[in-house]
Amino acid sequence: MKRLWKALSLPLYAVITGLILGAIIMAIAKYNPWSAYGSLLMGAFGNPIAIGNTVSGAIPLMLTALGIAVAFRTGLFNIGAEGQYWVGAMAAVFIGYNFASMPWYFHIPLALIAAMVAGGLWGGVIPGLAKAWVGAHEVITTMMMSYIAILLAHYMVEKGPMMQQGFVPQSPPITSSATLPTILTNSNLSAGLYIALAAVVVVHILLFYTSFGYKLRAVGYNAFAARYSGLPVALYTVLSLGISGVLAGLAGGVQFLGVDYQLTDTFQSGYGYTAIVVALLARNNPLGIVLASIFFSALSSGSQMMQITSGVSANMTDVITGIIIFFVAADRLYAYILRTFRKKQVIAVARKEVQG
Amino acid sequence: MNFFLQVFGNPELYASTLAMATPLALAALGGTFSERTGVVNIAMEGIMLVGAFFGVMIAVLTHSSLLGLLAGMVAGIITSLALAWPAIRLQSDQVIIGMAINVFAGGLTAFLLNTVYGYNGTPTNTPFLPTITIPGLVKIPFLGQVIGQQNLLVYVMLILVVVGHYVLFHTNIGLQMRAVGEHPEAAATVGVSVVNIRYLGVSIGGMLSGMAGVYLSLGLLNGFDVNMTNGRGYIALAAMIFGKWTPFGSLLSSLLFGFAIALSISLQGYQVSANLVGMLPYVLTIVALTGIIGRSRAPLADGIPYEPSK
Amino acid sequence: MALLEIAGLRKVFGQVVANDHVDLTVMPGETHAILGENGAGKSTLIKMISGLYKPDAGTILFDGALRNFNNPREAIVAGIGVVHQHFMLIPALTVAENVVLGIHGGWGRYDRKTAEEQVSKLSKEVGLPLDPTRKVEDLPVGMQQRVEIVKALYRQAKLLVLDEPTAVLTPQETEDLFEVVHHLNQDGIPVIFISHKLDEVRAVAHKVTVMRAGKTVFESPVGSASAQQLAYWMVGRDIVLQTQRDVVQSGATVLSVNDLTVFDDRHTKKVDNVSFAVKEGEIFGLAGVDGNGQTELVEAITGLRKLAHGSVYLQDKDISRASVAKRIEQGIAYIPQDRQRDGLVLPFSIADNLQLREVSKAPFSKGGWLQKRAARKHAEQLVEEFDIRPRNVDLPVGDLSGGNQQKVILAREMARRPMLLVAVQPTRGLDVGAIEGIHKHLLALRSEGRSILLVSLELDEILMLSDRIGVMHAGHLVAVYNNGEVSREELGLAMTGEITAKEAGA
Amino acid sequence: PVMAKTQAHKAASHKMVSHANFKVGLVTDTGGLNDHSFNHLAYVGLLAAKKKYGISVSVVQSQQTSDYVPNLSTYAQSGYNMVIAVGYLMDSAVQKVAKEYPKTKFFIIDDAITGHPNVMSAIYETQQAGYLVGVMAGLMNLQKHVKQINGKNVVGMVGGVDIPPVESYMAGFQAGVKKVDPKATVLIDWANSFTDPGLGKEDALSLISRGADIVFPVAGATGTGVIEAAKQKNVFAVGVDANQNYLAPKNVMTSAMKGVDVSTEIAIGDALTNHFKGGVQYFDLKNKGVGYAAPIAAVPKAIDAKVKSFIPLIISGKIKPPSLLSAH
Ligand SMILES: Nc1ncnc2c1ncn2[C@@H]1O[C@H](COP(=O)(O)OP(=O)(O)OP(=O)(O)O)[C@@H](O)[C@H]1O
Ligand SMILES: Nc1ncnc2c1ncn2[C@@H]1O[C@H](COP(=O)(O)OP(=O)(O)OP(=O)(O)O)[C@@H](O)[C@H]1O
Ligand SMILES: [Mg+2]
Ligand SMILES: [Mg+2]
Repeated sequence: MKRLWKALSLPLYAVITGLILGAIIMAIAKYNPWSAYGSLLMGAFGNPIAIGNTVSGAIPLMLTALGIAVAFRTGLFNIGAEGQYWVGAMAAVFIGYNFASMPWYFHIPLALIAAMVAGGLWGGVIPGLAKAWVGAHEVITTMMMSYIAILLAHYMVEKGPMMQQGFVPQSPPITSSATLPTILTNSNLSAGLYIALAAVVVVHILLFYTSFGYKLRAVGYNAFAARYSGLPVALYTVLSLGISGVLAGLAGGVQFLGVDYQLTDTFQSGYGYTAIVVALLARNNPLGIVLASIFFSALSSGSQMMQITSGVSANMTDVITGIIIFFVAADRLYAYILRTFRKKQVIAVARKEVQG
Repeated sequence: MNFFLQVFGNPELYASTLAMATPLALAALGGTFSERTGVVNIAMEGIMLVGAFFGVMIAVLTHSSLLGLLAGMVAGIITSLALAWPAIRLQSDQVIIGMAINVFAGGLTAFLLNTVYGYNGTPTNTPFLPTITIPGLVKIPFLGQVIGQQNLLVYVMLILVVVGHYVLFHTNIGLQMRAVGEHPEAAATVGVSVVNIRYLGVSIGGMLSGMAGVYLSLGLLNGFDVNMTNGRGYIALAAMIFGKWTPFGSLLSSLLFGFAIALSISLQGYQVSANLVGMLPYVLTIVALTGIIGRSRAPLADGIPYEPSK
Repeated sequence: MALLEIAGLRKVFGQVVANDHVDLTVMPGETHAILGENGAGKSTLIKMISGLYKPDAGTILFDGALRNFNNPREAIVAGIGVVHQHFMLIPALTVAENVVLGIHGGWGRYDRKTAEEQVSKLSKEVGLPLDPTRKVEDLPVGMQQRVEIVKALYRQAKLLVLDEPTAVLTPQETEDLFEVVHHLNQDGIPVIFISHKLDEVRAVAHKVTVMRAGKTVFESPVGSASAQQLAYWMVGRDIVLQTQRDVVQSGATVLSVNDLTVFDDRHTKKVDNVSFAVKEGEIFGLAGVDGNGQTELVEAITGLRKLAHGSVYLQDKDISRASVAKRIEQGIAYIPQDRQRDGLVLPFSIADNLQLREVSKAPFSKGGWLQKRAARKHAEQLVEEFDIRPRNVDLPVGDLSGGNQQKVILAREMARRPMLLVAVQPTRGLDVGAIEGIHKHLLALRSEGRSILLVSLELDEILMLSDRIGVMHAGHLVAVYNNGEVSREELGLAMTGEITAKEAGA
Repeated sequence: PVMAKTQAHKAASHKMVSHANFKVGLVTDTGGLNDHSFNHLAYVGLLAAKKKYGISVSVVQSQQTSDYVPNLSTYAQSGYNMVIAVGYLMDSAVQKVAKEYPKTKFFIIDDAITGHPNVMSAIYETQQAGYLVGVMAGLMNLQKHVKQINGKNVVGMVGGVDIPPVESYMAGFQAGVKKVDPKATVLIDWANSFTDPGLGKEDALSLISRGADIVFPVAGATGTGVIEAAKQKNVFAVGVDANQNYLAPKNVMTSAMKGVDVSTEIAIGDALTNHFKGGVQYFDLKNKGVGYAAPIAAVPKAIDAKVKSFIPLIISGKIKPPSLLSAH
């Protein structure tokens, strides 16, 4: 209980500080912070549908962040999850609108496996091998692969093989046999939630209860010692980036089978970047990722309601989000302030004693 | 053959390379200074945005693009202190702080744009940084068209790369910076102030990223737009790593990125999908990285918080 | 008048009282040794003298003034030069850059040429010649220490502090160092000399102070204290300074190295056509000055480095091309030289580190699943057996002192009852008590009929433990002796390349 | 629509009462209000309607595509009378939400939704506007004596992303140029981005270096960079969507216009007066839903007159500007 409180208290302080500072900025800009935050909360959790949408938005974040966390655990920075998400989405949608005659219990798994394989290959093979063989820095390779993925996605629906005949550049929608059922009527929340939660449990078990996970972590903490222990560090680099990509790809697959259904011509989910923050805030802990992704999703979904009812622009949520992330990372600030405060108190007491 | 001449014989290709490389090189050079002292800087994107915005705002207010430039650089320094302080004083995770700054800066500049100027954008009569013509140089046939006439900041960037190299490798302060980024405890035992050196490195980074932003808003363009950096801060990060944390390396890799983008522009209209041609810069980078450049080693203490003595 | 006078110094880290009532007086021109177990508080004391830590209580009187250093710079300016236990050098910079670093600040030009000339000149003057243009990361440790000393002298130190300076030196280098210390004393510069090694203290120091559990418990001129007495004060109990080695019949060949040639990362030939064999129940000691190919040889045997030519056999299996994992499986254990870099995953717990090399195998895993209970039980046993302190197996290894970290590695490698144990510098930086324990463990392993390849820079250790002794010089195995048939002097000559290719034994 | 317009006007002038309890919500796509394009224009139309009718308005900028459905639903659910969706990207979201909230009126821009009585969608025949400015560009390109014209007979276009609303403008422009100047070269560059003015500028500089002296950006914010390049190199540019002359008064010789603002205002007026009709509304030259801005003085009166002469031909169907680019 104490440990839980310790883990949670810091983000809580950070959130409170972020909200207070955000309120000050809003007040300066002549908005009413109370009503703004009220609507933010209502928009995120005000009714079952809002909760459903918030949780739904957390699903792709959760999966992508899990992937990023696995890479971080191996000492690798996968900054290209956004692209892996989109190749996963493309693969899932492609399978999803073909094979209409397949029963759902084959079709859905097939589409998701395709998404995972695509994401895994995209994130694992090129960046992983380049890192393992010639030491090419994964920050660059994953980022470049991400840009390529997004251009490829544009190509696919604009003039390429996945374009639906008709007025707008988009892919055909997936068939009903590939659709993940909605589990809360009138909301975006699909059965993808179960997949995401299962992935969290699987990754947690993988990392902390298997010898494979032990080795991944060993490689991440100390590659020299890993080599000394007979671990093929190069292979683990490829595998780690691969798993990272698999999860980001799965995020794309789940999102499109459960919420978006067809590729349209916007390829900026932002999940790949927000997920980095989610993973970092959760200290790469799978269970922490669940909470952190719900939190970020709530900020995002709540911000829409905040705009509608209070007129505060969504940019303001970015400002507040930035501040919150800042204060979570600057965790020692609170100790620092307390210390300075105590010192002053001690000095004050001492002075009194001297005088008295 | 004819096709090659048309594409590669066009001086605009190289002029454009230089123009596109300038913001990358400025930010990458700044990042180099920051990381050489041991503070990971992924906040270039956000700092560029802040610099770009305040550059325009002050230029409009003062009717002077040079004051705008100054303001952008100062804004860059101030923003970078939001990285430096927690990184140095509180031993915070520098990557998270960097991400926080990027999110914050994106939101703040968009918010300010709309609050100050409305949805119509910044005034169209914003003063901008002049394009400079180098008298003798511009007359030389091909070369002149490439570097004879460029924006002020393009030349400033080229000079700063040389100055940056000199500072880092041929001055006492540069020696201290490199030492602090490699082994802060060791530097501290010989009396180098790790804290001050890191503040200096990060501030130089902020100043140059701010300048990169001003180049976008007052040099290349003439006004501020939401998220106008379009990921250039991240590309600059890649250029810095690619350039092995050196000024000339940063310049060269920025030129490579710039060239690839310029090439993908001029290769269009040859019956290939623009999307596929657009992949060129990124494919080229991966090829170069795996084929030629290979391993690059970050300063040893890069990103590792330093706890001063107790 | 004393140059340095410390009285009642105290430093507390959280719960730990690292220094308490520490008194120390150092006179000009004398060498003052500080002896103490691992964790006695010696380094902490030094860090306070050098401005890295601030004392919680007590006074430091130096050069006639009361000092209250706020940072290392002030200590340097006052004239205190320190060579820290863990070197404070910047690997990526050159020797000259390391030496002059911090002397000049500001945007002025760093005059490379002048700096290099000055450093070269000074280093020759004090008898520690250095190439100022080399990068420190390319230098062997002995050389790095020279850089540290030259660095202190370049700053015109009035007092030189050496924290465990000989832990990384060869006997020759140690001799050279003593020479330098002598010269400094003659010039009036006192030296504080920290060590665990009684004989060294007796050889170089005029006075000795013993620390135990953060307190100074004993002070005397060196001449009037016996080794036994000093050891007693250090550890608080009697120590057997000589380890007993029983005779074991040696049998079949376990390791054979044939015509081995190995290159280092910079493609220079480091091991040149080396052949030898280690037999069952034998400790084969490999002596040599650091940097003469021992590291590369060991890496080739353990699988961390490709061999360019030749072969390595374990029993009758050719393992020349086998992976590290394969070699572990075949029964090679390895205590690496750099324990923190290669031997341990510092953020992992003691228990996790104790299964590092065999995590995929029973009892640590079954079908890919970690068996946490088994690992714990295993760890608790070893912690007890090898006296690893503290006894908490969930503690991250990074929180242990260097000596206890070394014990973790030793425990892990010994627990496997390996066919061959390759041990490089297994007692580096440890106190006498810990060394005694480790030596006992090595000998016990030998008694069980296992083989040990012992690489050490300490001749005493080699002489005390080995059945046969090989000497490496410049990549060649220049001599092999049966222990007992060779003198220290002879070994020393072989190590410096004076004696070549004298075959002794098989 | 023309009729609707007049009726709405009538209604408005009839009773000058405020319609404060008539609530209209605007949902932008992920481009946001700063897109210098249809999101912004729709907002302008919304504000105009607010001023004119005294209605209550609200706007929300979607951050992600998954925000579309919740945002549309939120307005519908909170009793908004009308919800405006900007951009074809919201097609399926609108269809879904419209079914759930049959009493709410929806208006979607740049899309063709049929079969929902409560959804009005607007299609703009932008190829017609493109054609007219193309004709003007083609004619100007032959004016060798004008300082900005280099006589190389080349014009260039910068497309944001290769999607139909962009392509139709460009196809019209291409056909218009060719109509009056068959020998002209029409260069095309794609920026692959609507949001990168820096890239747009380099795109345009590349076109200019290849001889283009009139550039036509159809690229959102990327296009502002194109105009910046024209200003710097002192060549002509043609604005898009709105009158963009203010960006470079000497160089933006005219603009192809798409009346997103006007049609938004009209649609609101229709809803207010119960003249709202489900189905597709076409906005074209005939109903002044598209057009071009008055050219600058550098464009000879004769040329403007010549351009004007094409308007009846297009309205009558004698000339049918293509909406797909042709390869040359
Ligand atoms: N930075 C620190 N934080 C907390 N405790 C410390 C720190 N440094 C030292 N200590 C404590 O002070 C004690 C003395 O440590 P110190 O490093 O001075 O020992 P030492 O005598 O130099 O040992 P060794 O011979 O192993 O070098 C340690 O046992 C430890 O408990
Ligand atoms: N940051 C720290 N926090 C807490 N304890 C510390 C810290 N740093 C060191 N210690 C403690 O200080 C003690 C000495 O650590 P140190 O690394 O100096 O050992 P060492 O001097 O290398 O020991 P050895 O002589 O055994 O090699 C250890 O017991 C360790 O637990
Ligand atoms: Mg010590
Ligand atoms: Mg020690």
